[in-house]
Formats: sequence, structure tokens, C-alpha cells
Amino acid sequence: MTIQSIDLLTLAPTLVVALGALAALVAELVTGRGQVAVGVGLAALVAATPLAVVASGEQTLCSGADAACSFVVSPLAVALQLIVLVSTAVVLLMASADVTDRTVPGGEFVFLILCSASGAVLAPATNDLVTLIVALEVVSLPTFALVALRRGEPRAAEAALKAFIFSIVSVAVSLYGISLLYGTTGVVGFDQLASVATLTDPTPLGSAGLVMLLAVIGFKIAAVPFHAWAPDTYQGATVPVAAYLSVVSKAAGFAALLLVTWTFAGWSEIWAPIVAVLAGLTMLVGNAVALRQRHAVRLLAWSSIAQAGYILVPLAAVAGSVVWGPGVTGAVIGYLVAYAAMNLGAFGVVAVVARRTGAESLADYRGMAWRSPWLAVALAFFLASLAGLPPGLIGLLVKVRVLIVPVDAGVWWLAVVMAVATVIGLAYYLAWAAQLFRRPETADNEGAPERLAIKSWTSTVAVAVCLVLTVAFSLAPSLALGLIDRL
Amino acid sequence: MSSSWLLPALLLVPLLGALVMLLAGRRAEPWATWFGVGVQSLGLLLTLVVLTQFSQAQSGSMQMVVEADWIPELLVDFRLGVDGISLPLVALTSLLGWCAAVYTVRRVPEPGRARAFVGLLLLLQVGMLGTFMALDLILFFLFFEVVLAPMWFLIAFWGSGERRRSANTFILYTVLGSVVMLLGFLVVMVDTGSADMVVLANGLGAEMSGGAQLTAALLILGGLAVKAPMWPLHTWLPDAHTAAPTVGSVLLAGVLLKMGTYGMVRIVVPTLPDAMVSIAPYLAAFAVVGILYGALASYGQDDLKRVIAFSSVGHMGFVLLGISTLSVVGINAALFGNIAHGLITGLLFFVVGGIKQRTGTTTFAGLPRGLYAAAPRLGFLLGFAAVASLGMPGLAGFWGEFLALVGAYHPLVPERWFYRVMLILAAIGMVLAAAYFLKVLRRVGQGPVPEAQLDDVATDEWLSWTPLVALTVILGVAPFLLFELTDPAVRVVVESVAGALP
Amino acid sequence: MTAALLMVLIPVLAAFVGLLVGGMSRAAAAVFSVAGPASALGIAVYLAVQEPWSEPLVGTGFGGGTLPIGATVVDGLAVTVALMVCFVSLLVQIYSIGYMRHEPRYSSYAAFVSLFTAAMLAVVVAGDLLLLLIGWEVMGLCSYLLIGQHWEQEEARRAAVKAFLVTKIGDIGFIIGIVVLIGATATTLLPGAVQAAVADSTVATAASGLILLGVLGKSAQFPLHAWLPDAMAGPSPVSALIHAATMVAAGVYVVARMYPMYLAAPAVLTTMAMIACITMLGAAVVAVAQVDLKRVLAWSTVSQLAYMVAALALGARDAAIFHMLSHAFFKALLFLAAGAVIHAVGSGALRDMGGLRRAMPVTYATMTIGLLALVGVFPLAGFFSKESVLVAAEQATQGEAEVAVWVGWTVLVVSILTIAVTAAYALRVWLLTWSGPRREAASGVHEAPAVMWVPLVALSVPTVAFGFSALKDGWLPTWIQATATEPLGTVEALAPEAATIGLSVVAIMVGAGAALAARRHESFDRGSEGSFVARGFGVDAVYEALVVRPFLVMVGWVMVFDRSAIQRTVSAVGSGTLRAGGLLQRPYRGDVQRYVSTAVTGVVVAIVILLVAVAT
Amino acid sequence: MHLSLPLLLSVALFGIGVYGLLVRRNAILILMSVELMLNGVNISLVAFDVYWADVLHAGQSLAIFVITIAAAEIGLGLAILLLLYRVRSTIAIDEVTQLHEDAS
Amino acid sequence: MSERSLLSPTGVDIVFTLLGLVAVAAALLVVTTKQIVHAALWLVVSLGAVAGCYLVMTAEFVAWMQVLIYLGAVVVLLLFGMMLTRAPIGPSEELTGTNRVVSLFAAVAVTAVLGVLIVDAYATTMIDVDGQESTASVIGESLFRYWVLPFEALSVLLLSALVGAIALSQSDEEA
Repeated sequence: MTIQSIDLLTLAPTLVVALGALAALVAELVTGRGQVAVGVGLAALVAATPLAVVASGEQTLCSGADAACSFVVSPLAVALQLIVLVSTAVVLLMASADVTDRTVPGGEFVFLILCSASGAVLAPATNDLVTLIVALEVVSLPTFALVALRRGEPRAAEAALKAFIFSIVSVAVSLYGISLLYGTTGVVGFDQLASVATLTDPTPLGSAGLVMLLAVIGFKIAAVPFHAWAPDTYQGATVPVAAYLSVVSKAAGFAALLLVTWTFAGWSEIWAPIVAVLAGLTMLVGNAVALRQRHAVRLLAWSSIAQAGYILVPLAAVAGSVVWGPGVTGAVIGYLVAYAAMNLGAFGVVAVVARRTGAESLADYRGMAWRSPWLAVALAFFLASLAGLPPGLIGLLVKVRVLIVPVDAGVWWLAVVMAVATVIGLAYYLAWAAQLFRRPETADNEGAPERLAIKSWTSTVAVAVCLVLTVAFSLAPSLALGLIDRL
Repeated sequence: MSSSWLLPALLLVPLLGALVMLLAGRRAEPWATWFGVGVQSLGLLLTLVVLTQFSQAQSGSMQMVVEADWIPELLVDFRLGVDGISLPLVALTSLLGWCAAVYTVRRVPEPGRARAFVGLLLLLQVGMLGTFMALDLILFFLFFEVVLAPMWFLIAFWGSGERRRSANTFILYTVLGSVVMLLGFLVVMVDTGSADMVVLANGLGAEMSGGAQLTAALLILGGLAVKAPMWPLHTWLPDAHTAAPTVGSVLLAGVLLKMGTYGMVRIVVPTLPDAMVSIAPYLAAFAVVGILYGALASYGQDDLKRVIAFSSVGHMGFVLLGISTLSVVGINAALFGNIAHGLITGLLFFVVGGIKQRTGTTTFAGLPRGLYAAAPRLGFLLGFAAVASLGMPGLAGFWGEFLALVGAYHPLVPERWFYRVMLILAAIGMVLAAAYFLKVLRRVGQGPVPEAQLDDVATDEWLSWTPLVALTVILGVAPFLLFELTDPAVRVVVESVAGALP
Repeated sequence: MTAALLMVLIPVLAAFVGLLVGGMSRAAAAVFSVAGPASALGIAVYLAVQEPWSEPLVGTGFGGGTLPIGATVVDGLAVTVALMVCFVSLLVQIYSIGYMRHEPRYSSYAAFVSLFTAAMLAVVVAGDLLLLLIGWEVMGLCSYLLIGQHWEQEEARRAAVKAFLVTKIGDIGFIIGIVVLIGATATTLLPGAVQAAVADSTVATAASGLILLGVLGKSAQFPLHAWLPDAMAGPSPVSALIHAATMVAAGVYVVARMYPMYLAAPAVLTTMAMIACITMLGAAVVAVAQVDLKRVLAWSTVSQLAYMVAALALGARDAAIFHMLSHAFFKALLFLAAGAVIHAVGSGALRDMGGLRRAMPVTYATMTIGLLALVGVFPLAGFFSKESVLVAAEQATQGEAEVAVWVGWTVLVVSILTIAVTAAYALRVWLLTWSGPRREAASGVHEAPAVMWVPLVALSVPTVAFGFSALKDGWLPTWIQATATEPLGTVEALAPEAATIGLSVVAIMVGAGAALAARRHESFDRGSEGSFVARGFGVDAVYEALVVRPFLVMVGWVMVFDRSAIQRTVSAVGSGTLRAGGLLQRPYRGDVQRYVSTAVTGVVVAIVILLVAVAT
Repeated sequence: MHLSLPLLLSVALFGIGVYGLLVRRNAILILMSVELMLNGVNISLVAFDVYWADVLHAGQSLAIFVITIAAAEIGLGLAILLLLYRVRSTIAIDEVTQLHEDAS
Repeated sequence: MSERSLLSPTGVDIVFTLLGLVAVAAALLVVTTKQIVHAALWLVVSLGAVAGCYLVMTAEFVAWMQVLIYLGAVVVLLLFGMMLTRAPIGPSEELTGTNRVVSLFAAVAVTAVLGVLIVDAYATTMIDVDGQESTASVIGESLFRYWVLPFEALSVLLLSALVGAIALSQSDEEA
């Protein structure tokens, strides 16, 4: 029995994260202190980050002469892994306060989130459908537990259940899709599938399989019509977990989407129109419903649905005259990088505010500029970035970068839909920002101490990291837009 | 060139000023407005240096150009420069910014918060100046967008009446416009592979196919037309003006509107000449409808600020008419009209703001009559500004409009007789403009002598308004001062269009 | 800086300084008010003695990216009119010191008068079309400001706006005409543009016709005359200024200035002649029916201006200028005298006057001279100047003009008729003001102060003497055409002829006789207040129906359209999006089974659509 | 044997699973329905594996993975259900609707 | 592998069809029965029949896994779940919701679309069940030869599910 050769250094980012998960669990068991688990988890993530960069271009777990490898670290994969690693670290920082006040059990929490992250690190480097779908399961299954773990929130279980059911159904559908693709081609490796897709026309069954495969991706990135779970689940979960779902889990989904679309680039006439419709619906529905939100986390949930729609646009444009390539992936990755920073930042502020004042509804944010001016400015900046309004330059520039693709491809309706959606989006971000700077309703509120003065410097650090990144991206947008070229 | 630090400095000064305001704590509140004056004075000083360094002999080409790679992924370079077309607008922006800062010292509108107010004004300044100096499509777009958030804050937080609604309408409407404009830019960039405005204007844009040019031109013009605003895309303007605080209105009318028409001259006309030649008559028609509509609508308003807002629609109609002729005279007229409207409408909004501060209202129903007697100097300034605005020869407002008509007599495009009809209609619009301003003066300035006196123009008000009055007169009797600056640059632009004619 | 330009700028400067110091000291304002026109008069005299002018046109025109303003032309025509303008306006300023003694806003008033003078001078010496435009429009503005001097009175406010807007309507044509001239000739220099236009009869006709519209407005000719009678709401010296030296003279002057172009457009000349005839007789008839002293004079101005326009139409530019000058003197005299009377009586209504002969001897004497000159009685200036117009008409009947013979006949007949009517209303005014018993309102009347009656006397001098210039054969035309930038080629004598003298004498007798005969009729005092004729043949109503009402209706339409169509569309888009958000929000009731069913259905639908699409 | 037989069986199980998924109220029954769907997937995977005589045995391997995944899902799913039952005393899916869009 | 019509069954076909019918019938009962415990039992039948199908297709290892994990673990877990959530023992109308029509429609649509596609593609395709051998050793070798990575990933998945389930079962007791 020959076992595939294993290059541990190439696999290291994934391994470090997975082992870090175990270490965190053990550390908490040994010390009995949740913060230690958080520290271990952070250390693992921080250690994995340079390793991911080092591994760029490597591949391992190759089987013999046909050289089909299970683990291939393309620049694209590294970029996604970096997003995952850094974002998870930020989420851990945010969640550290939850661990401190035992809203969540520390060891288990860190273990689960790192398990999930290891899946997300693995997913972009997979090289066949089997590993990909397993990796995606690794990403999502622990998150349901994470959602349900929240103590003192009776709706947490409901939130977890919704995501769970949605997930297993979409996985089942996708698995069926994989089986059909496997049936029509006889292979599951991306390279082999790609050559089949290039050489042959899509069969009806293969097409159906491809469409069904998109289901799980749709679920992960919360694209309409696979999005309905997201607002409910985000609301029921702790804010850091919601942030995790909206960034890391989505990044894994986009990793899968990029891999699948690359593999089936030859069949783009099948998936591109579907992705285009998904993108259009997601942008419009996401933004339109977000308009009506009065709950901060729900608003961010719908906003992240809408944002996913923007990220889909470059891929959707393959329906036109552009081909899958650097022009498309650069846009997707660029947007994802910026999105991770600004969206985590917004969630971070919401987490801090919820912790300090118990604020949930947008109305509670009124006069925040008086109570905590820096946080208010930071949140306004993140919202401006999400909206794509200067001074949130990076948000604007990645939107421009994304919009170029459909214009280039001649997919006009999509460009127009995105334009309209952006304008709708601006409305609700602004409405929220307006609340921040409105005078507090009672004058004595000015400078008054927070109701629940629970401060957590780690959460603040998380916000600061996001702020620094977003500002840096705004000043030097190439850091985000050109990330993939540097790896 | 050794003066290449000037333009970045011009942007950096207000930007750093805004940052200082952001970082300074509450302790900065007492000196914030003075700080604003200092920064704007420095900016104005730099602008004067730019004016002296600027070589008028070469005003047809870009000067003091600064170039730096910025975002290669988007073809975006950080490229600034000024020529005869942009320099007057830069100067106007610096001047109005300074006036606004001086005015603010003693008159921070309700609810105070001078630090934020000044910071936003400085940020606004960055966007406005940047728009006029940018030589890269995306950079232009970015600066174009930079003004939105500060202006939104100014209206939504320091405004009056339905300020929040107006601010939202303003920003959503104009963002829709600028997104459409962006689509047009992207068409150009995708087609030519360049975002360099100079290269595009010097023939690269003209190499685009007719269809692509037309698409791009319609999109870009559509976006800029919202900003200008061109009828029927003007709806955001009256509401925004009514709600905005005084300096907000001044800068909105004085500078922001110009960004639209400037963009047309700077980008659309030279870059997309073929498309422009075929669109021009339609643009002229919309412009003339705007002139007449603006005048008629102004007459029907019951609020001073709304009257002025609709008068802007009319005045910008003349600017658009000038552009639509594509002739040297017409485009010169448009640029002149931009500046003149900036000075005069700026002054009008200052004066109306002063009236509002004293009486608490701007509606005809609420305003006391007989301002000429109640506050003779304020009344005089209102009369002066109104007369300048209605196009009195000898004051700045006239030449832009008159030469737009001259341009329309000899348009570069073949539809000569159509333009002559437009000419007649536009001239009728000039008379209608007189009607509504006389109505305003009759209603506000004249009337039974009031018993109560109002505070007359204060020293700080004189200080901030006098430059506008003076320039209105100077440009009115010596319009060549400006034309000599713009003309060489306009000739370069028109040459590029002339090549597109059969 | 040429002397001519200085002549324009010094009154402007005086106006500004007067305005600045006027707030502090009334006397200072008065000094500057006089200093402006006085210096201008000095420069005008200086220019006059310079004759012959070496280079009449100074300045450059439009082109090469610059737009220079301020080219001036100094020739006989300009200098002559400038002298008259400065003279009259100086007297008006002096007179105003007394007349406006109790006026609280005297300093701004005096400044506006100076500015008014400057604007007129700018028109007079304008060597480029842009300076002409500036002067032309600033004059309109000053008339608005001065008519509205007593803006606390509704009547004054309305009259001011009316004066501005009616002349502005004419200015649509004027501005377009200038645009056509500049556009077609590619120069802004007035003589150059006119010469170039002469070469192209289409341009000449278009430009002169369009500019004529502006002239009709400024010179108060039918149908744009309606503002002038209402302009009586302004103080009397202002009326003197408007009716004599500035404003109304400007229209006639501009035609004279561009005369070669008009001569190249016979159709326009014919139109002018017809308009002049209608205005001449119509205004005179209306004047008969007036109740108010100043209104009679105002209508008489309209009528007399028509003589000048008629002369211009018949090719007799110098006759027109002659009448303009003499009219300026006697009409200024009449208005200032009327001002003195009204000042003394406290009312402008004729029925409140009467028997003032003894109380105001100087005013009585000067006004009588003025009225006689108006009627055209030998040997006053009005006689000679009017005769020169009649002679021109008579020559036109001989086919010696650019226009058809019938035009000449029409003008001649109407002119004679108008002389009769003029005699009638002049006599009526004289009788009602000076003879008969004194009325209650005029009990304590006494002579005006010296500062007011001295200008009256000063104006009487040229009113009496100026006419004799016509006897020196060809002196005035030669002077006017000296160093002309647009020489007309012929110098016509302005001397009267026996035939026309006879006709006008008969006409005067008939008119005066009619007035005397009607003296016992009760409406002789009261006029026919409110009647169709007194209201100017209802022209105002026509305006109301054709201009004001449609304008307001359109305003209404635009308002409705703006609110209900454009704004509503915009807000409907906004609220529609919000509503769509609400509708889209509805399905999310928290039931995960529904969520899932949507997703599954979505997949199935996607597959079906895709396969159908691929299959077809 | 016919390839279509296992495939039709797989479709039938998958379809039945979908029906149960959408129609059942009890969450445990929904989990069962999903199991039926996954079994449908597995049959098809195995059938294709045999059909292609795949040397990698990708189909069968994935089928085994799916079985494992299903087990993990059930384990975690039941834990969530029990938690839900503890706080809400019901696992009827249409009663678990506390989180939803606010009606407006 | 020879092509044969669907209507010319071999012995294997018949066996498979019978097992398939059992599986389908049991599955139908799972989703329709009014007694929740019966559903679990019918699930056992159905899954067992499917295991038989695997055997017919020579997928021996999968079959054993099916029996071990599904019948041995999953169903037991489900039964525990029913107990702990106090599932009604007798017949209950509340097991099925009201959206039967929609559900039926969706299920039929899925089945029909996929069924049509499958028949369209493979109506005459045969598979060779004789020459294949998918014993535990064969599959195991391929697992460790080609599928190490997903296998390892699965271990993470299982572990996290385990920890997650434990954490959840404790979660409220501590708070």
C-alpha cells in the first residue's frame, strides 16, 4: 500500500491551525482559563500566516506518475488563506470578551472556530471535488455549534438550527450535483474535470450537476435565494460569530466558487448566467431589504448578503466577453480582502457597543459620537467603506474594480444593476451613520458613563486592526487590489 | 518644474487641516473656526502662488503636473495639473472656501460643534480642489465623490427644515449620477486602456469607435448632468439649498455645480468628440429648456433659497448651452459662466443666509418687507447680487450668458438653424430671469417702510463678501482677464472636436 | 484711457463716492452729485473744442481670445449728444438738491442719477457693441431704481418693475441683434460691425430689425411704450432725465449711430415709419385725455419721440437728432417746471391747479416757453426741429428717401394731425395750470427756491435759442457728421420750408381753437379719467392678456409639472424602493422550511430554465 | 446490470427526502429526510463508481465520507435540537420562528 | 459492457429492482407515517435495503459502512433524540405540516427533472458488476492512496462535531 507523499511544510498552515485547535482545547482543560485558549488560538493563527505565504506555489499529497495532487497552493489559495487566517484572528480578538464573561466556553469556542478555520484554509488549496466538499463541511459544521454555544440567548439554538438545516440540505443537493458530474465525467480532480470541460460540450446531466453543486456555495456566501438563514442566524449568534460567518465562511464559499468556476471554465455558458442571476438578485434583494432593517446585526447581515452580490459580479461577467482569468480573480480577491477588513470592523464596533451599552437597534446608536467618539468615527468609516463613499476609498475602489469586469464583458444589465444597488445601499449605511452623529435625546446623556461599562481592550484592538487595515487599503489600494499579484 | 509641489500642497493643506480637526479633542472647539480661517488663508495664499507661477502664455497645456503611480491594477495614477480651464475654478474654490471660513468664525450654524463643521468644510475643499486638478479619470471620480459625504453632513446636521430628507435626496441622487458617470469612464478605460485624461483628450479617446464613444458620452454626460444640474435632473438642488446651512449653499452652488460642467469640458468634449458632435444639439435643447424652466419655476417659488436654486438651473442652462455649441466662443462662455455664477450665486446665498440669520426665515410669507430701509447695506447687497444674477452687462453674470448666445449663433456643429432657435429662446430666458429677481426685490427689499430695524451688515460679513462683490464688478467690466486665461486651453479642446467634424 | 472713457467713468466714480459719503453728510452727497455731471460736461466741452478729431475710434475689438471692452468713438454725433446729456443731467442734479430736500434716501438717489448719466454717456461714446450693451442695460437698471425711488408706494414699485420688464422685452431683440451683428461680422467694434453688415442685406435687415425692438422699448414706441407714462411714479427730476437726456434718447441715438445699417434695410425703415405714425398720433390723443400734469407730458414725450423715429425712418437722421436735442431741452424744462408746480401744490392732478401765474412767476414763464416749444411755435427750438422732420417727410413724398412715397405721405399727414392735437393738449394744460381761479389745494403756493428755478431758466435759454442753429444752413448736420465714423454722404439742410410751415400753423390754430372751444366742457378739467383713451387705448390690457397672463399660466404649469411630474417621480423612486424593500422583507417570517423550499425551488427552476435555454 | 436502475433509485430517494424535508414539522423527521437524500446521493455515487470502474474509487470513497459526514451532522444536529428543546420545549420547525424580519 | 434496453432485465437487475422498491416504499413511509417511531423503523428498512443495493453493485465496503454507521449509530442516535424530546408515541397529525402541496410539487419536480435527465442519458447504459471487487482492502487502499487529505479533514470534522455536541449539551448547565 503506497501512501501519498506528504510535504508537511506545504500543509503546515492547515495543520498548525488544526493542531492549534486541539492545543487550545487542551490548554483550557489544563489551566481552566478561557483566555489561555484564546491566546493559543491566536498564536496558531499568527504562526500559520507566514507559513501560508511560504507555501505559495507548492503542492503536495501527489499520487504517483499522473501527478494529481490533493493539495495545491496557488497564489489565489494563499490570498484566500491569508484572508481566512487574519480574519479569524480578528474574530478571536473580538470574541475574547465573550470568553472572559463566559458567554461562550473558552476552550470549546476556540477549538471549534479553529477547526472551522482549518477547513477554510484547506478549501482554497483543494484540488478535487471530494476534498473540497469535505473541507466546506469542516468549515460549516463547527460554526453551528459556535452559534448555539451562546449562553443567555434563548434564540441561539434556533439560530443554529436554521443554519444547520439550510446547510445540510444544500450540502445534500451539492453532493448530488457532484455525483452527477462524476457520473458524466468519471473524474473528480479539478485538472481532469477542467480538461473534460474544455474538450467536451456540457451534457444536460452534467449541467444539472454543476447547477446543483452551486447550492452549497450559494449557502456559504448567502447568495439569494440561499440567503434566508443568514439574518436570523447572525442575530441569534454572538456578534463575533456572526462576523466569522459573514467573512471567513463566505471566503471559503468564494474559494469554492473560484475553484469550481475555474475548473468548469469551459462550461461557462452553464454557470455564468446562473452566477449572473444570483449576483443580480443578491445585490438587489440584499440592499432593498437592508433598507428596512432596524437591528444593527440584521442590517449587517443583509448588507453582507448584498456585498456578496458585488463579489459575484466579476464571475458573472464571464457570461459576457471576458474569460475566467486574472482580471476576474483579481477583482474577486481584491473585493474580498477589502470586505473582510471593513465588514469585520463594522461587526467589531457593533460587538463593542453591544457589550458596553446593550445596544441592538439602530436607534440605540443615536448620539454615539458623544459617548465614544472614536468608535463612532471608526464605525462611520467602516460604513462609508462598505457603502463605497469617500473617505472609505477602498470600498469605492474595489467596487470600481469589480464594475470594470461587466463593462469590459459587455454585460450591461449587470453593471446597471450593480450601479443601482450601490445607490440603494448607500441609503441605509448613511441612515445608520446619521444616527451616530445625532445629538443624544437627552442632554445629560452627553458624556455620561456607559450603562454597562464592560470594556475589553482586545475588542478595541480588533477594531483598531480593522481600522488600520482599511485606512491602509484606502491609501494604498494596491495592497488589496494587487494582493494576488504579490503572492 | 520646481513648482510641482504646489498642487499637492494645495490638497494637503486642507486635508491635514481636516485631520487636525478630527484628532483635536473638545478643547479645540473655541479655536476651531480661527483654525479654519488660517488653513483656508494658507490655501488661498498657495492658490495665489499658483496663479503667479502659472504661465499664461502656455495656458493651453497642463502645468505644474505631478505624477505618481498609485493603483496600477486600476490604471490609476495620481496625476494632478492645471491649465487655463481648471485654474480659474481652482481659484474660485479657494476663494469661496476662504469666504466660507471667514463667515463661519462668528456664525457657526445651529447646533454649533465648530470643530466638526470646520473639519467638514476642509474635507469638502479637498474634494472640490482635487476634482479640478485631477488628470486621471478615476482620480477625478474619487475627488468627485469625496465632496459628497461632507456636504451630506453639512446639510443633514447643520441644515434646517427637512434637512435629513434633503441631504439624503442630494447624496443618493448625485451618487446615482456619479455611478452612471463611472460606468462611462469604465467604458472609455476598457476601450482605450488608459485613464490619463490628457492622453485621452489628445486623440486616444477619439480613436474609439462611434458606438463606444456614444455609449460612454451618454453615460458620462448623464452623470455630470445630475451634478450640473441639467433639466430635468435638477430636483435634488432646490431641496438641498433650502435645507443647507449658508456656507453649504454657497459652496454647493458656487463650486459643486461647476464640477458637472467642468467635467464636460475637460473630459467629454475632447475625449469623445464624435459622440459629442452628435449629442450636442440635444444637450442644447435640454439646456434651453432648463433656462426657460428655471426662470418660470423661480418665479413661482415662495422661498428665497428656492428661487435662487431654480435660478441656478437657468444659469447652468446657459453654461450647458455654451458647451453644446462646441465653439471656442461658446466654451469660453461656459467657463466664464461657471466662474460668474460661482461668485454671484455664492454672494446671493451669503446674503440670503444673512437675512435668514436675522429674520429666521427665507419664505416670502415669513419675511418682513422693506429690507432696503430695515438694513440698507444688506438690502443693497441683495439688490446688487440679484441684479448681477439677472445678467446685467457690466457685471460678471452677463458675459457668460451673452457669449453663450454668440456661440450659439455660430455653433461648430452643423445644426445651425436649430441653434439659432435655441438662441432666441435662451434670450427670452434672460428676460424671464429679470422677472423673478424683480419679484424678489419687490417683495423683500421694497414695501412699506418697516418699523423694526435689522442689524446691518457686520464687519466679518463685509470681509467675507467683499471679494465676491469686487470680483463680480471686475470681471463684469474686464471679462478679458478671464478669457485670456481660458481661451488657449479652450482652443485646444475645440481643435480636438473640429477634427471629428465631417 | 481716453477722455471719452473718462467722461463715462467719472460720474460712475462720483456715484460711488457719493453713495459712500452720502450716509454721513447730505451736503457731501450733493457736492458729488453735481461734480459728476459737471466734470463730464467739462470733458464733453473739451472734446467738442478738439474738433476735428484725429482718431475718432479708439480701442480694439473681440478676437484672439480676448474680449476687450471700452473702445470709444468720438465724432460730431457723439459729442453733440454728450454735451446735451451732460448739460441736462447737470441741471437735473442741481434741481434735485432742492426738489429732494426732504428725501431720506437722497444719497442713493443722487448716485443713481449720476450712474444713469454715465450709462447714457457710455451708449453715446460706445465704440464697441459690448460697451454699448453695458450702457444700454445699466440705463434700464437705473430707470428701474429711480422710478422705484419711492418704493414704499405700491404705484412706484409697480411702475419700476414695469419699466424694467417692458424695456427688457425689447432687449430680447436688442441682445439677439447684437449677437447676430457680432456673430455675422466677427467683430465687436461698432463701426466695423455696421460697415460689414451693410454689405450683407440679410444681416443688415435681421440685425437692424432686432435692434429696433430694443429701441422701441427704450424710446417708448408702440407697442413697447406702455412703461413711460407709468414711470411718472418716479420723482419729477427723474422724469426730466428719462424723458429728455437719457433712456428715451438712447433708442433714437443707437439707430442714428448704426444708421448706415438701417439705410441698408428699407423694410425696417418702413416698419419704423408705421410705428412712428401710430405712436405719434395715438400718444397725442391719449395725452389730451389725461388728468395728471406729468402724465400729459409723458404721453407727449411718446408722441414727440415718434417724430424722431419717423425722421429716422425717412432717412433724415440729422433732423431726428435735431429734434432730439431740442426736445431734450424743452421737455426737461417742462418736467422740471411741472415738478416745481407739483412740489408747490402737493398734487399732480390738473384739477388741483389753476391760477398759479402770480404765485410762481418764474415757473410760469419758463413752462409757457416749454409748452410753446412743444407745440412748435416760432421761433422756439421745437418749431425748427419739428419743421425739419416735416421737411424730411415732404421730401419723402417726392421719393427722395429710402422708403416708398406712400410712407412719406402717411408720415406727413399724421405729423400735421399730431401737431393739431399737440396744440390742443398743450393749451389745455396751460389753461388748467396757470389761468382761472386758484383751487383749494393750491392755497399757500409760492415760487420754488432758486436752486430749482435757476435750472428752469438755464433750460429756457437753449429752448429759445437752439432752434436758430437751423437757420445757419447745414451747420448742425455738418457738425454732427464731422469726422463721422460712418459718413452718410449727404448733408441736408434743416431749414424749414414754406409749405410745411403753413400746414403746421394751420394745424396749431385748429388744435388751439378746439381746446378753447372745449374749455367750458366739464371734462376739460377732469379729463376722461379711466376712459379707454385715457388708459392709452387699453394697451395695458393687451399686455395683460398677451404677456402677463400667459407668463403666469406657464409659471403655474411649470410649478405643477415640477411638483407632480419631476419631483413626484423622484420621490416615487425613493418610496418605491423602500416599499419594495418592505415587500421583499415579508416572506422572512422565520420559518426555515420556507427558506429551504425557496432555495430548492430555485435550484430546480435554474436547471429547467438552463436546459430549456440550451435546448433551444 | 442497467445503470439507470440505481440512478432512478437514487433520484427516488432524493425526491422523497426533499418531500419529507419540506413537509415534516418535527425536526428529527427532517433530519431523517435529509438522510434519505444523502442515501440517494450515495447510491448514485456508487453506481457511477462501478460504471466508470474508477481506479481511484472516488465514488465509493466519497460515499463513505458522506456516510461519515451524515453521522457527524446527526450528532451535532441532535445536540442542537436537544438544546432547542430545553429552552423552547418544542422541536416543531414551524414554531421555531422567534428570529424573523420585523413586520412593517 | 454491452448496451441493452431497459426492458430486458437480467437477474441482477431484478434483485436490484426489488431491493430498490423496498427502499423506496420504506422511504415513502418514513416521510408519511403518522407515528414518529415508525418513521425511524422504516428508515432502518430503507437504509438496509440500500445497503443491499450496494452489495448488488459489488460495493461491499460501502455496504458495511452503511450498516455499521447508519443502522448502528445514526438510527440509534435518532431514537435517543426522539426520546429526549418526548416525541409522541402514538399516531400524531402534527408530524406533517400544512404545505403539503408545495412540498409535493417541489419533490416531484426534482424527481422528474433529474429522472428525465438520467433516463435521457443512461437509458441503455449497462454497468459491469462482475469484474469488480470493492472489498474493504481495495477501498481502503484507494482511501490511503488518493484520499488521505479529505480523510484527515473528516477526522477534524468528526472531532469538532463531537466537541461541539458535548459543549452544547453542557452549555446551559454552567450558565
